[in-house]
Amino acid sequence: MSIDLGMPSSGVAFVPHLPDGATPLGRKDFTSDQDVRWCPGCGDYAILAAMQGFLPELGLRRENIVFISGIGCSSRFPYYLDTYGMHSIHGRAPTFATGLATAREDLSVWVITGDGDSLSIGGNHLIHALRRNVNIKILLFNNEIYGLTKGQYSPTSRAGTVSKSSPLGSLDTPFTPVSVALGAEATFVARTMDSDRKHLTEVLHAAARHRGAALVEIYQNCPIFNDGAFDVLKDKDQAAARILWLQDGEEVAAGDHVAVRADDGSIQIVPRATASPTRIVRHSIDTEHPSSAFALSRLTSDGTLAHVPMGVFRQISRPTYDDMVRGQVSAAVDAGGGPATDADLAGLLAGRDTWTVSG
Amino acid sequence: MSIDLGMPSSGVAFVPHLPDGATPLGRKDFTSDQDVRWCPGCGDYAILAAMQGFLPELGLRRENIVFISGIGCSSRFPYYLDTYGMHSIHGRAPTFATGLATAREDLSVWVITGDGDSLSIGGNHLIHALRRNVNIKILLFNNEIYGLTKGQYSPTSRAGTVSKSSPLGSLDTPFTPVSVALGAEATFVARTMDSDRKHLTEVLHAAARHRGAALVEIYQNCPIFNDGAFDVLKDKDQAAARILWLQDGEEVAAGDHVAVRADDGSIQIVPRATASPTRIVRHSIDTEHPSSAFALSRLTSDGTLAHVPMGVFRQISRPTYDDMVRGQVSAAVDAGGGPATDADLAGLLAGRDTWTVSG
Amino acid sequence: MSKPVQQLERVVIRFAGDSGDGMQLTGDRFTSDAAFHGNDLSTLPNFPAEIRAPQGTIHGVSSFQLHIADHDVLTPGDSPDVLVAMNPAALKANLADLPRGATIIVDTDEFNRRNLAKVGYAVSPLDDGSLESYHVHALPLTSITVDALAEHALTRKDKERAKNMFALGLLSWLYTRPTSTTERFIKTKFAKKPDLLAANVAALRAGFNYGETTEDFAHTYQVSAASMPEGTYRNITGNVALSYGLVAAAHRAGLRLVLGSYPITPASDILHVLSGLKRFGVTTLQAEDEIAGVGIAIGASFGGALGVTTTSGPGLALKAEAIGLAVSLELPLVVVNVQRGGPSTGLPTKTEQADLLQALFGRNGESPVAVIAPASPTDCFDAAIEACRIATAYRTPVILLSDGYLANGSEPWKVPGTSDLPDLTVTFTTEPNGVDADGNPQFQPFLRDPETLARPWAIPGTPGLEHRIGGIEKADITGNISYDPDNHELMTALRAGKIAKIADTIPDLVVDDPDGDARVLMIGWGSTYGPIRQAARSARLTGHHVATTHLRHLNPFPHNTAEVLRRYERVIMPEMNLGQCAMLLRAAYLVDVQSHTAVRGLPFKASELAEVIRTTVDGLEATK
Amino acid sequence: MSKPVQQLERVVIRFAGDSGDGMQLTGDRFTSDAAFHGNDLSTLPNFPAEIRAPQGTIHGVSSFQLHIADHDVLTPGDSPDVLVAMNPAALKANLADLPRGATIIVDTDEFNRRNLAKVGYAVSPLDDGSLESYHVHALPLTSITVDALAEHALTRKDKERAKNMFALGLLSWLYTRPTSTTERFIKTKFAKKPDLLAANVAALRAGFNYGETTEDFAHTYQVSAASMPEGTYRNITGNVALSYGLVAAAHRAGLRLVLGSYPITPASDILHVLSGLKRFGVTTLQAEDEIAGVGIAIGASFGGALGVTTTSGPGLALKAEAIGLAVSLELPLVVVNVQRGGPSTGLPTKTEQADLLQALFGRNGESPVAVIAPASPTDCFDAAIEACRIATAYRTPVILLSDGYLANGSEPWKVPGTSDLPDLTVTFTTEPNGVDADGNPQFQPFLRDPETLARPWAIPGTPGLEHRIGGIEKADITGNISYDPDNHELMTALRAGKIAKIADTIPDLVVDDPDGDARVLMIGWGSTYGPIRQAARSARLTGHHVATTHLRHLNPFPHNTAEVLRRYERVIMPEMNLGQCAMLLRAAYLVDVQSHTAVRGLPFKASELAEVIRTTVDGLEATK
Ligand SMILES: Cc1ncc(C[n+]2csc(CCOP(=O)(O)OP(=O)(O)O)c2C)c(N)n1
Ligand SMILES: Cc1ncc(C[n+]2csc(CCOP(=O)(O)OP(=O)(O)O)c2C)c(N)n1
Ligand code: SF4
Ligand code: SF4
Ligand SMILES: [Mg+2]
Ligand SMILES: [Mg+2]
Repeated sequence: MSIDLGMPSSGVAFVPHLPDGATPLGRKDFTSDQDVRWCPGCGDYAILAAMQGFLPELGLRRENIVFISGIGCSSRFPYYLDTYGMHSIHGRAPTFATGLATAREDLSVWVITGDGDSLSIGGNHLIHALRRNVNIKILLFNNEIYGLTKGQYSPTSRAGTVSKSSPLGSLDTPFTPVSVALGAEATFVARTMDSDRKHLTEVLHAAARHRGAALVEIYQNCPIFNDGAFDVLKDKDQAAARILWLQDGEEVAAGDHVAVRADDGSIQIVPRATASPTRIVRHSIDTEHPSSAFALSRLTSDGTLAHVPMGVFRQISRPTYDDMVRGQVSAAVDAGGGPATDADLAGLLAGRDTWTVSG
Repeated sequence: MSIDLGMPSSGVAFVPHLPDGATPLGRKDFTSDQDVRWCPGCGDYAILAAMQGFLPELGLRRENIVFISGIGCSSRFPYYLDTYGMHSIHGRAPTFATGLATAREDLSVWVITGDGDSLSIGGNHLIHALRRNVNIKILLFNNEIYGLTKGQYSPTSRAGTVSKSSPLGSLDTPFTPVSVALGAEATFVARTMDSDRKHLTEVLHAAARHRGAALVEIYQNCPIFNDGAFDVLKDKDQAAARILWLQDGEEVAAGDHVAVRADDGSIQIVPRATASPTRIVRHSIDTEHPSSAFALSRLTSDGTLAHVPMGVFRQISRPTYDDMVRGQVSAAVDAGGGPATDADLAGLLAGRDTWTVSG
Repeated sequence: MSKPVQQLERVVIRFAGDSGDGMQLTGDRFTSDAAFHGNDLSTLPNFPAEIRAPQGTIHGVSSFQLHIADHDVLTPGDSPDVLVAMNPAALKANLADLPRGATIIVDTDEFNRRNLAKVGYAVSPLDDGSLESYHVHALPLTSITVDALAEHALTRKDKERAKNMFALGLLSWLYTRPTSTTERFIKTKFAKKPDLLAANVAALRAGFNYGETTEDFAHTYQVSAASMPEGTYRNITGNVALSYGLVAAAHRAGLRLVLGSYPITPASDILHVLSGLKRFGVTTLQAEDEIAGVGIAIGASFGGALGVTTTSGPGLALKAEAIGLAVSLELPLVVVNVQRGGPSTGLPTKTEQADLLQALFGRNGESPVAVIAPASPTDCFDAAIEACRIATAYRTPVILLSDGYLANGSEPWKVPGTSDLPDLTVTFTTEPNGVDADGNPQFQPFLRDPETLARPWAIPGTPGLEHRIGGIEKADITGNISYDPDNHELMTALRAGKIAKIADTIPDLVVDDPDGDARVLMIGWGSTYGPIRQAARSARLTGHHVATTHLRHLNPFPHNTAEVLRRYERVIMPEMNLGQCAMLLRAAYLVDVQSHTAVRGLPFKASELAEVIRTTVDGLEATK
Repeated sequence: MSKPVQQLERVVIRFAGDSGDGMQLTGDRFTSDAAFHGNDLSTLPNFPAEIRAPQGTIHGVSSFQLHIADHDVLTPGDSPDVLVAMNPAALKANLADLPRGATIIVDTDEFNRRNLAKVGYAVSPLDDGSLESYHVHALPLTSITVDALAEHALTRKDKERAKNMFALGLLSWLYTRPTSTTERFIKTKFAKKPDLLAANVAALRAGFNYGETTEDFAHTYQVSAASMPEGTYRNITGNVALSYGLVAAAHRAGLRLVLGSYPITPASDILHVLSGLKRFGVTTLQAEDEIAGVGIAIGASFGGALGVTTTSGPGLALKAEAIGLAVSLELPLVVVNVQRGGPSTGLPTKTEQADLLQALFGRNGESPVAVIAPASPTDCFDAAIEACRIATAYRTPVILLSDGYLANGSEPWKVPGTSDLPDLTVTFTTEPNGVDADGNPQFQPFLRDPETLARPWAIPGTPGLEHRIGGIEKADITGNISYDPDNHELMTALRAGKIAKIADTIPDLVVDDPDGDARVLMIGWGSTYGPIRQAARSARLTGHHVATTHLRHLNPFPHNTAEVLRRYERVIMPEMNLGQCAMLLRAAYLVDVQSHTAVRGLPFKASELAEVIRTTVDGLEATK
């Protein structure tokens, strides 16, 4: 599999690729020399493996790939990839990524974050990066718990979660990350799962291809503090009935059930037999309006995982912030006749209102 | 007009009211002795006047009302009301309000904030207060500009805004505050306008009545740095065609146009003549699903103000965070036989594993 | 046929193993037994930074050190007399800390090729003679445990897991401790899992009996009870003591305790403990971040509660702006900062004292706050009460600087009677306290108490006292916004003066100089208390006279600080930073306070400080 | 028939009026004229905190003070010789600053009952004799202006608005300045509004002619050109100079400048200026908050740009945690903090120097950064370049501490030639700089330059140098995560040592002591430079010998600091805080540096400091 790299609309359009005929890179090239230190059985391992398998497929020069993370178990991710990387501070990864992506169009910039990192302390940076449509790919490892600090509930923990800091059950209504992103003008929003290597890889490809900010929610199991949170989606039989695989142009359906638009504007899952054919939702990832994607995102908001859309909710094309910022600068530079010279600088310093003192 | 005060579901259910037969308070009782210091013509004056007229109607004891603001022109608001008040720091007002509202169920707590205060630096606290459904009323004065710092573009400024910090036009896609709120699980979201005293007052009543977090976006004119941003809605003729007055149970319409649900899940405004009757949107503020409200919120996202829903987008009932927090505490206290005594404390300090040293 | 008993004054034991080996539990239980037995003691747990580091690696080693004695104990001990090492990683990670002649107990079952390779041992250290200067007891702990549980209907894995109880049983025998308290504990813990209950008790007893039977151990040891003041005791860690101190203070103040917090190592446990204490009217809110945490606390204080926020260094940095607001609002606020290694994320699970200057100065403008630091795990209780006293009496933020060592370390605590706790009753203002220009009664929110310079605390809900407060400079007395230059100067002085006045209600520095003729003073603050006292004791044994004193209040300093410092020819200040408090003392008193610093993520060893004392005293004598 | 001309060495003029009266513009124009005329000068604008405070109120008064002289000028002047007061509020707000005998020009048209009442004048001060010790020129400025524009087709309101130009014309006449440069300015400004253009020029000329004609003014004054070094000059404010300094530094370093910023008074103008300089390859991102602003800068630096963030006190507090990360990452970062009155929101439009300790210590852990402060508005240019030099050469955050006075104050600036600017060329690492255990080439991101202790700057896109950096403690040389105690101690020392080493490349303190026998030293930092030098000059005139020196580098201090301080019997340090830098000096050198402080939101008056010098010198003489 290979992605459309040449298009200026691709997320990696200006990132140097390996020359034609060069030996392709492999998983090993993306494996750093650091020992991986997650708990046995942690879902992060699977994501890492998928990523190490996926990155070579991009065909990019390894040195032009950067991973930036916040703090959390998931945020250890960059250490294990042999690319450039920054393990930053809690919740702020999108800010570093924004600075880097704007300063350098020749990089493929990935943000690794957890549900606490991105939606608790870092919620504001996340929504701003999304509305600005900075060309960064944000992978949100959602294990519905604070792993690194040993098991407090997080902003995605289901209501009533008993944890170290909520012995009688958490009281906060959780965020649905996809809804938050859509409310924040995101141009690309998707969901996938740690254990589904194939789907995960597909979604990563789609994200890389997207020119702009991509938010990918990855359901991730934390066997230590929130084991089995997504087990119903991993059991084959149950998954068939629960997972709605989103495919552009296709009907949204799972098993013998199908999604229909209800009168109240919501999307409901009903037996196909009872569904009025004109009401059946045909997924379109690139409608300008995020309303349908939003209605789909609400299917998981009750926390039961009875109906879980998986895949790309929305992928629309909008100029990216960093491209536009660079555009304004380069237009000004071009208008000035190329990079500023010493004379230009001298002109700036002197300004228009000088006087001269002579000896 | 008077609101349903006795109901435990009211936003002011546990706030002491003036006794029956007491002289009602008046506008003057809510006017502090401080000189109002906004620019001449600022929309904030009208909102203040509406508030001073509205507060007495609540029938509450004045001392049980608290206004908390961040920083910005709008955030000067609390100084001008003779209630308890806190002019806090930039973007953080919802946090102080959360602490106060949780500690004290007998207060009516209002947050005053600007578009920069609430959505730029304070975006995270806003979305968390909304998802938690803390019983606070957040009035977001949206003038689409930073007033206090003299005119930089804000997160709600329309794309391309030329301002002191964006001489070539701003590049960020603005937030639609109502969409952000709905994406963040808000239970009450409304929009109104500085100049429409009657509607503003109605919306304030609805917000006060709501038990939970209420977000009210108030379009507010800044004559100095963003004059006329909402003029098309203030011109009577234009307003008739542009404003969709949201009324629970009523069709959503403006002039000879009406809102219909499109196949792609969005809501479109079309001439009534061409609208299929089964597609016409009948507004319902209390559907559990926010999808319809969300679709409505998108009508303003192009920045043209061609179609502007005004009124309550959504008002659903969900237990409030502060009520539940207090509930957990009081259940524990009751289970322990009332407030902790010295003996209870002694028991806690000793724990279960003591030994005794005797002289 | 019981073996001979040898009497010891003190012993330091370290249990070390893989994160999954239950070493913290083993240590805890041995601690309880020792405490119950009447020893004085001090503990030092040491966790890996990872949740579950890969098994068998150095990074995964978890240890628990325990110092027990028949006299009062000040530190968890410099170096273990006994090391229990459950695998090669545990041996390797801890060996450097052992003095020659120490006892090592290892589980030979784990010294297989794979485990040895994981930590880079080509040959087993049990075989290559490298341990010849230690007393090594190499036992197949795992297999003996499994054998001992042959009759039990458990998986082999579950049986293996009981090996920590076997080790505990063996140590109990070695130090002549009955296993009864631990048996009680196991019974409660596994009440619902009778199989595991039986197995753990059996393993514990098997370990005990193994000691009794095997010829590997020639005699047992006995550390007698310490003579401690009369009373009821329990063992307690700093984080728990601190939590209880907050609850006790709120109780004695008649205020609701409202905690706004965001989890962060090593402070999270305070959030955990307090969130379990709703029965005491305690409200805990887990906020979206540290800023919201302190905002919640300030909002609650505005409403008349005792607002508290807890965090560690990076979180304190984030709270800076809001603490500045609280300084300006002059509302009570307690900020607990459990210091860890810095800068930035630093060493989250390690201890350090490097946030002192941040606490004092980490805000814009002249923004004075009170700062105090507990001296030991149990002192966390009293220091928390003191922080609440200052916060409520002076209407000011107080920063309480604990650290990672205090937080997790434990020691016996003489449980105080509730009536012995200070009365912190707070009175809210309920009536106008002044008159306006026309002589009408008026509430003046910045009219101060002349004693404390505290402003009135009038809370929403109080009729007639409606007022507005904010972070812009405000006029003296009325609290209205004021841009007047003289007023700003005055208010700046008043805020500083208020904090300075706290010194009137804090005790003077107490000097410990049993010889009465010391020329050298060693001064500490925070958790260096134990090592300093211990160091002074040993220095005195070699005839090196030294005085010690300890700062519990870092801002303001006690009134007699200058006088104490100037009394000595040399003043040495050990700190786990680069000399932060020394800088403050030097600046304030122009005394040449000499820093002795270490930034290693670990508490000072008493022996290291004793050496510093000796060198200084000798140097001084030499120049006489 | 022109009037007699009186020669003056210097004059201080203050224009004051309502926010809407255009006083800043008037002041600016007079400044340009004076500069063009060759005077040395210094200015001090003073804005109200409100955007548009209610007309005619004290809160709405905006003023602009200007000090011009025929010799070099160090401050904007202690007290105005001339006050132009456009309304009663302007008179009332400024009167206290005037010395007896000063000239006051007022617009009597505005002294109506309503305006007088607004500021609490029962009787007009023009009528009640209260101004008798001043030279008052009471003119109906508004109506004369309107009359002068009778022929112009404008509304009355527009005509009235031109009164500031009338006032400027009058002052131009009074100080024998041609109106031509201002006329040129008006022509550019109103190029598209010919009506307003004509009216403003007419009003300007009318004011000039009014002076010439009326009998109210007996003579004009002349302040001759100052003798200044040869060169091309312009007038510049601190914020503009600082912005240009950043651009020039990036240009000379060959780096792209990336600014991440969030608006805040009084720093916003730097964002505004830089956002207009895209032609110089400058990228400015207005972030969602201060944390994002610094995050963007750090991200850009990681990518090989010169990352800069600008803010004021409360914003610096918010950036603390991320600056700590930059300390740990060891990446270049310039943090500009334009100080304002604190604590908390404080006095946003006023000046103060109270963020020094925040800059040094406002982060968790031992987190050293370089700190430097400009001494004057024009020095903001050089200080910005110096900040960039240190940041890039040492791969460290540098905090540049400007203040509200420097930001908005202006003075003539000898425009430097671009080739006179230091060469700041940076070399990125492009090749492996070490070998791994097997002898293969390897990139070692924390292998340091022995001279500077700086680590290599290897940016993404460089093949073979892929590496990861982060905020957890890292191993020396390899940069891998390390929890090793000794390594932490080493890295802490290396980070501190790197900052200390900067002292090797900064100039020694220069002492100004023309008499050569001073026993008293007055030392300053930041914007106290002007008042201190000026104070020393006047003190010397009365025979009080004093030395002065100035700290531009606050961390590290210059090498000779101790030696300089110890040379004097008394050291006095004036600061616009409660003695922050004095504390540092006392601690570092145990010298009894005496603080003289003021926290009034205003720069020191030279006269106040001269008095301090005289008292100190006299006191010392008395004890001889
Ligand atoms: C400023 C700050 N506050 C708090 C922390 C402590 N902390 C580290 S990670 C984390 C939450 C981790 O949860 P999540 O983002 O869901 O990541 P996970 O560990 O589950 O992958 C917290 C609270 C910190 N490192 N820095
Ligand atoms: C921490 C901090 N950052 C920045 C500022 C400066 N500041 C004050 S108000 C404001 C924005 C105001 O805009 P908005 O919230 O829209 O309020 P408005 O003035 O328009 O009513 C800014 C940037 C500040 N006071 N504190
Ligand atoms: S705590 Fe959970 S998320 Fe963290 S490494 Fe362990 S299993 Fe993974
Ligand atoms: S700047 Fe704008 S928002 Fe602020 S007070 Fe003036 S008119 Fe109102
Ligand atoms: Mg998580
Ligand atoms: Mg605004």
